[in-house]
Amino acid sequence: MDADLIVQILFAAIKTGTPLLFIALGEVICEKTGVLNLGQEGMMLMGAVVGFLAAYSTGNMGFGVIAAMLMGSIMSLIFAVLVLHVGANQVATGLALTIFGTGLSAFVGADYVGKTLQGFQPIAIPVLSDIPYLGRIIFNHDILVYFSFFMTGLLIFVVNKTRLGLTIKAVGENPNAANAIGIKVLKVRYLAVMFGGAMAGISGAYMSLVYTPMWVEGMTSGRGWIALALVVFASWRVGRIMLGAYLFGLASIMHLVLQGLGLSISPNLLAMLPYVATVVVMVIISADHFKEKLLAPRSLGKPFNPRNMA
Amino acid sequence: EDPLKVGFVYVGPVGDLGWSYEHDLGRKGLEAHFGDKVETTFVENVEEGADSERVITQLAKAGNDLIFTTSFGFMNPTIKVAKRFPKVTFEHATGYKRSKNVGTYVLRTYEGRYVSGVTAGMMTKTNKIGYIASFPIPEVIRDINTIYMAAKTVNPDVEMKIVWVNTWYDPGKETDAANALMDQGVDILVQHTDSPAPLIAAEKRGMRAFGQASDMSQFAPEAHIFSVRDNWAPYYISIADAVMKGTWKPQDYWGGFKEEILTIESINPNLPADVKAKISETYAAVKSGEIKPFTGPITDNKGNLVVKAGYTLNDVELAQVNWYVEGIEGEIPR
Amino acid sequence: MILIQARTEPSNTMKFVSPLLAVTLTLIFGGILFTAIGKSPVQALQVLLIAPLSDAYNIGEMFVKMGPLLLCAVGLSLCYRANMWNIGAEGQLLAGALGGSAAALYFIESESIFALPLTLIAGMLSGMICAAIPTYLKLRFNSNLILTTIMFNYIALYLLIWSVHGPLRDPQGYGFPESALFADNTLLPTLFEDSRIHLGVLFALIASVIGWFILTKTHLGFQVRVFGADESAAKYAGFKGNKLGWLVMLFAGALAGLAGVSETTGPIGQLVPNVSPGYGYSAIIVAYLGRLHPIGAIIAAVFMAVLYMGGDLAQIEMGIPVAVVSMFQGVLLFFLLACDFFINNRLTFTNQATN
Amino acid sequence: MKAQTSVSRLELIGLTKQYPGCLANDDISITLQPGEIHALLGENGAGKSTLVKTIYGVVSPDKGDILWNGKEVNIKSPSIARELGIGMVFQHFSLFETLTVSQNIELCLSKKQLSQIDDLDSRINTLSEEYGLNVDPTRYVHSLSIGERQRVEIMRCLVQSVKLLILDEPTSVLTPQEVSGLFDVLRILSKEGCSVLFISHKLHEVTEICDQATILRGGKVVDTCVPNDETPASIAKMMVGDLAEQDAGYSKKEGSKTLFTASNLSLSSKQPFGTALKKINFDLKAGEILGIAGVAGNGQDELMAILSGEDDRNVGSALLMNELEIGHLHAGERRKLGMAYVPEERLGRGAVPDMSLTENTLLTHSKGFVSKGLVQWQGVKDYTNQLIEKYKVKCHGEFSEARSLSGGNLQKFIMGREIGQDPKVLICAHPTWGVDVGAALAIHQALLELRDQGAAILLVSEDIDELFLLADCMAAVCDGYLSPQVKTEDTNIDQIGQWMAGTFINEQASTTQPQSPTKEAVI
Ligand SMILES: Nc1ncnc2c1ncn2[C@@H]1O[C@H](COP(=O)(O)OP(=O)(O)OP(=O)(O)O)[C@@H](O)[C@H]1O
Ligand SMILES: Nc1ncnc2c1ncn2[C@@H]1O[C@H](COP(=O)(O)OP(=O)(O)OP(=O)(O)O)[C@@H](O)[C@H]1O
Ligand SMILES: [Mg+2]
Ligand SMILES: [Mg+2]
Repeated sequence: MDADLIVQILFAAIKTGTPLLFIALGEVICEKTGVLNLGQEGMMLMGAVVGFLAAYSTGNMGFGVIAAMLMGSIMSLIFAVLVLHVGANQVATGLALTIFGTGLSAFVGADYVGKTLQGFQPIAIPVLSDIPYLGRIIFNHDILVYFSFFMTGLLIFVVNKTRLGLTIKAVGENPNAANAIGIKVLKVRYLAVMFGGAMAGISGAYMSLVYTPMWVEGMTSGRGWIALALVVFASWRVGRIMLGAYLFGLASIMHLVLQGLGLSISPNLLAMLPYVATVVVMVIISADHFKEKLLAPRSLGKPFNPRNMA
Repeated sequence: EDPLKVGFVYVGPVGDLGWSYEHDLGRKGLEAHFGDKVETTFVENVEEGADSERVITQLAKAGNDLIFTTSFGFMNPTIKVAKRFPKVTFEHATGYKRSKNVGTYVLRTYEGRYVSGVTAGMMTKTNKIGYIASFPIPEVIRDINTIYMAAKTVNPDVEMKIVWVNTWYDPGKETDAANALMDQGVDILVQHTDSPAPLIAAEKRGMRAFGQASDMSQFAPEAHIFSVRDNWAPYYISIADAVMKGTWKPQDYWGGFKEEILTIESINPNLPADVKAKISETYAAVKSGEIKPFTGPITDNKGNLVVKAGYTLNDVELAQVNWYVEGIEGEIPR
Repeated sequence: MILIQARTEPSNTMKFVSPLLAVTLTLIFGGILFTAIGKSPVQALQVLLIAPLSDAYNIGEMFVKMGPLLLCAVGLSLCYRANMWNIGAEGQLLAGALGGSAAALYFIESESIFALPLTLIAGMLSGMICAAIPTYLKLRFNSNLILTTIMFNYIALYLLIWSVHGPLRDPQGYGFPESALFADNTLLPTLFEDSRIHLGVLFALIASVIGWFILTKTHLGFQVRVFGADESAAKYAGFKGNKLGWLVMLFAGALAGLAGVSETTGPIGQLVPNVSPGYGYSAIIVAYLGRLHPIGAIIAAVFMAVLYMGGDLAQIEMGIPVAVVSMFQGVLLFFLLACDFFINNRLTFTNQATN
Repeated sequence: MKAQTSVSRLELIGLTKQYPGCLANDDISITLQPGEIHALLGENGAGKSTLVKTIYGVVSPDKGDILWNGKEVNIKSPSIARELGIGMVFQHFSLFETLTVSQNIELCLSKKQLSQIDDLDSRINTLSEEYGLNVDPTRYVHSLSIGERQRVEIMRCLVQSVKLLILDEPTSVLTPQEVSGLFDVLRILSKEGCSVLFISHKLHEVTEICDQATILRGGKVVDTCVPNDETPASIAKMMVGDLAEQDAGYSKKEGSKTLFTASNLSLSSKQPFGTALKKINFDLKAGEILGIAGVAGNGQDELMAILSGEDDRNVGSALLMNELEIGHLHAGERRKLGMAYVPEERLGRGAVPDMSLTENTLLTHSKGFVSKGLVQWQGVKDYTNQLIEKYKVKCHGEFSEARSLSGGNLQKFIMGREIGQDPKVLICAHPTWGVDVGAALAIHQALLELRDQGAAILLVSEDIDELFLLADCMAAVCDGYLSPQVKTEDTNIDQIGQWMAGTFINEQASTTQPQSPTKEAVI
């Protein structure tokens, strides 16, 4: 493998990892407040179709992205009302959201199958993109990739350095105590869930506006699930999510690259690699019992009802 | 008189823009042709496991006289259901099992590949053609061989790079595969998967690719060379006609350019004139039977003579190709 | 003024009324939805919800569809009761299908009466192995079970695909990815003439009764529940968490494996790449709709089976696109989940507003 | 008594709160003057916590008004309460274990308050020194013992300048020194004009520090008094009616046979900030109560966990029960040998919150109710009803979920359940923490009865008075070391107090190999 090829591969790994990064960033905030939303796939599909639809009918890509984020939040709002106010089970509601979103997106998008868009074009960042190797890997992407960099940075800052971050952690760890000291637990959770929805929406838009600029049914192909695993893999740490997303992106194109290079292992066995690798890495990083316990939001998946407590 | 009721079973969603989409266009063609004389029903997204048998049965129970099952995985369920509904006619795509009331039909996809292969051989500057392969079944292997042999006739230096993606349909993964191939110097892509994603990826990087199964020219005005389209309507019309007339017989139908169920669509006007000329010429030669790609001598890449000199593989043998032709590197994966 | 009040104890009446309320709401929603796309709402609802149970054949098919869902859901219910977040029923089912099929192909020429039992056992063992690895990783290395079980779903899937393309492929099958058809003595007998209801369906019903018995009648089941409800209390009481964890996971793995092998030796009759249309994932919904109760799971599994079949029938009989059907299914689930609210809460109507 | 000022700090008028199935507060009216230290007394479940949570805005009342400095206020949330200047220390803590002490405190401060403090950590350190609270702002709360956590809760209120401090049983796990330290703090605050609402079951504390007292029973105000004019006994009478006999001085016993021995028990801590146990030796004799005194966080938790077997590390022959090595047995097996255990946390360890009392009975008491692996539920139910009756546990019935009981009632239930197993060895942590006088008396008598039946009892408590009352012999822990064991009659509060401060360690160290009290691994 020459340097050029390696640069290309790493560049592609970032692109492949970006949709995963978007959803996982949203989901990690959501989970940090103690809400597990398994409806990622449904929200992502809705983001993809609405993003495409909006961009196609207005001709404005930015509008598409915003519409996708809005749509994602609206979808997540259904989930939030059911889970937070009505106290429905989070796992089942999330799965129902996925079923619903899959259907709705196909329904909404039926007339747009076969339409195409220009898609976002890459923007080389002046100066930075001239850095040898690194410039081509990192600073030669489209605007949504840069946005994902920005969001990662922003979230690292918010989670670790701000009071909002503390509040999020507090709500996820012990909603009863948070309520007792006056944090509006439900409000925090609503916002977190809707943020998760917006990120899933933008991730869908990335698929339908950038990755493969078109709408086809079920085009997200299970990426929502991988992103959920990614959050666990990253032990709820934002920085690690970015790393994990790119690693997973790398792993999932590696088997294609290796085939192109003439490696003759069964592609089925090669395709298994990212999953095996994830398990192995997970085992290694979670061996420290104590640390892991501190990281997982304790109230994850458990309902909180302010009426029942106090 | 009652209309002929025709049922279709699709493996994917009709919105997949590929395999199921084209079958559904075929269904619409059938309706357009016969008008009130037929009534069609379809079931999309049917899983190939235990569900398909039920869906086929329910179609039969619902009074359909003719049922098309359009994926290989429906083969055994079709045979099983057909046994219980001897009055219903079944047509199964891409399979090899027939019975009193089950016929099979399949495309000579390799005819389209031959034209693609010759074009690719002429167009490639890097002498590397990339093939995005779905599953290692005879049809795909046969088509890989065809592309290579055809390209070789016009360009002796040509090389094939093959990437197996294990899916018929996953736009994201197809994009990844296309990019992985282009990263390694491929400048012409051939795909055996159903979404336009590889074309779009090629368009973005200024490379070339072919449309698969349906006319995909709108996705990549620059990159698109031409599309090889599956055009099922003529076949569906002829079968429905036979059933109406009572002349239907189970057969192993192979259709290609001649029958016009495989067509070449939207040849890109920006191609060089000599290439355009070569495309029509090759197309005509394949259509007329002048060129038969699997005519010996053919040696596989392990050095065995697999087709004797002067011999042309028949349909049964074509359905069993499980070797790479000499010059393709690597092994057929498992 | 409507006030929401928590009930002192969950209402038993509401446990029955709530699903009815949900169905009513869904009917209203369905009416609007189907009218909007120009289909007769009455007919659509009839096809979606009643037709699947309308004749002997359909009822039989409903049971065939219910079997694997129920087998997986019973195991999952126990796991979730014990706080073992097993999302891996799908992988365990596929592993069961793979292992069972390998055995069935091994016995393809055998006349032995043990061929079928051994095939089933092979399937269950494979499911258990697929469950055991994540369990071991969790209990020994503390890795997150949700993550590892999801990963093993993919690993099992690719192993299965690899096998049907490779070692288990039918040598006479023209290279297509399918195994040979199994011999008759490794096929699960059907229970009724002219129907596909097979022994696996019976296994599912038996499994849910066993699950119920373990959970409510035995001390072991009690320990499982304590362990799930409050791990430190379980430790305090001296229950062995690891033992309980292993137990529920292996139980779930065995049941999911049995579901897999029952599919291949039952309605399918051979190993194919698409053994499962996502039964393992749907079973999660079934488990929750059944309130993590093995008997509740029976009702929930029947319900889900009806919904799936109704979806196909709606396409066949009314040409309703599958997209609309899954929208409808999603909304029905939303309503079902929402109406549980009234089990623990009630609305009271008062005249004056409170501060 | 303070002089009556014109405007009272806080006035509650007719507060009423109905919980499903229970009227927790019934038309309660109380007035607090600036600088007044006001005690809120009542048996378990009387509605004290509910009332103070209402004031703090956690619970919204069904009826009634609150006047703050003479003006009617609507305290909808704790942040509003804090803005007014109300601070509260909760009975069940409201701390976040995965955050540090200073982060926990920061969360309780409004943006305005926060902006007035430039360095929160140093502020905490200063206050910590000033009030002798010994709180390290950088530590994670999960690494703190219960007593330390309580101090963090108090610190939370001190950091914001409060005008009304509500303390829901703040002293239950503090040492005598810490309690007097706290009282000093309260007195200073009171002088500065801050009012204090103080809930405690320790009546001598109430008589010592409070200016006024209100007594609740069944959600109603039944009496008010000036504690200075009363004795603990007379207040107790007001609280529980005439039924209350006082804890008399009980007779001390000397045990016969040694039932349980710890010899040279050393163990590293599992938690980064836990305390390692160092060469612990003691004997438990049949018919004797050994009391272990100590300030919270000196290794009590670790000791209890290893004795009960919850800490599943094998300590081999360091633990003997009835001359049988039990160091390798897990908790369940030890129970089968006749050990019972009352843990510090009653909810979430001693009892499963979401399960019924019946199920919670079966949690540790399965003998006779499980045969061939099957549970005889009817038997468990009947037995639970007996327990409820015998220990006067206030609840709707055996089907009540453990979470619905007040802390004291749950404690009675757990004590009853463990004692009901006729244990040979009972290990018991803080048996009357937060339990009202009447209940405490019942628990004390049950413990003594068990002793007299020949059980060996290990009593770990931070309440020295209780230890002197109950224990036949005593020891103290400090930094993971255990002092020598003495007969209660041969010692006094002074000596135990010094041992709690660790004076015995050097003596021991000079006889054995000196070992620095670090948290190094021993196993
Ligand atoms: N969230 C709740 N739901 C239902 N009942 C409750 C709730 N919280 C408290 N109660 C009930 O209200 C009554 C008063 O409880 P509260 O906690 O105020 O008692 P307390 O006086 O603080 O008792 P203790 O001294 O044991 O702490 C009890 O009977 C309790 O069971
Ligand atoms: N006779 C008994 N007396 C007291 N507690 C018992 C008794 N029998 C069982 N238990 C309690 O029930 C729990 C589970 O009982 P079980 O007989 O299944 O024990 P186990 O520890 O799980 O199994 P084993 O010790 O045989 O490996 C024990 O841990 C113990 O707490
Ligand atoms: Mg209280
Ligand atoms: Mg302690």
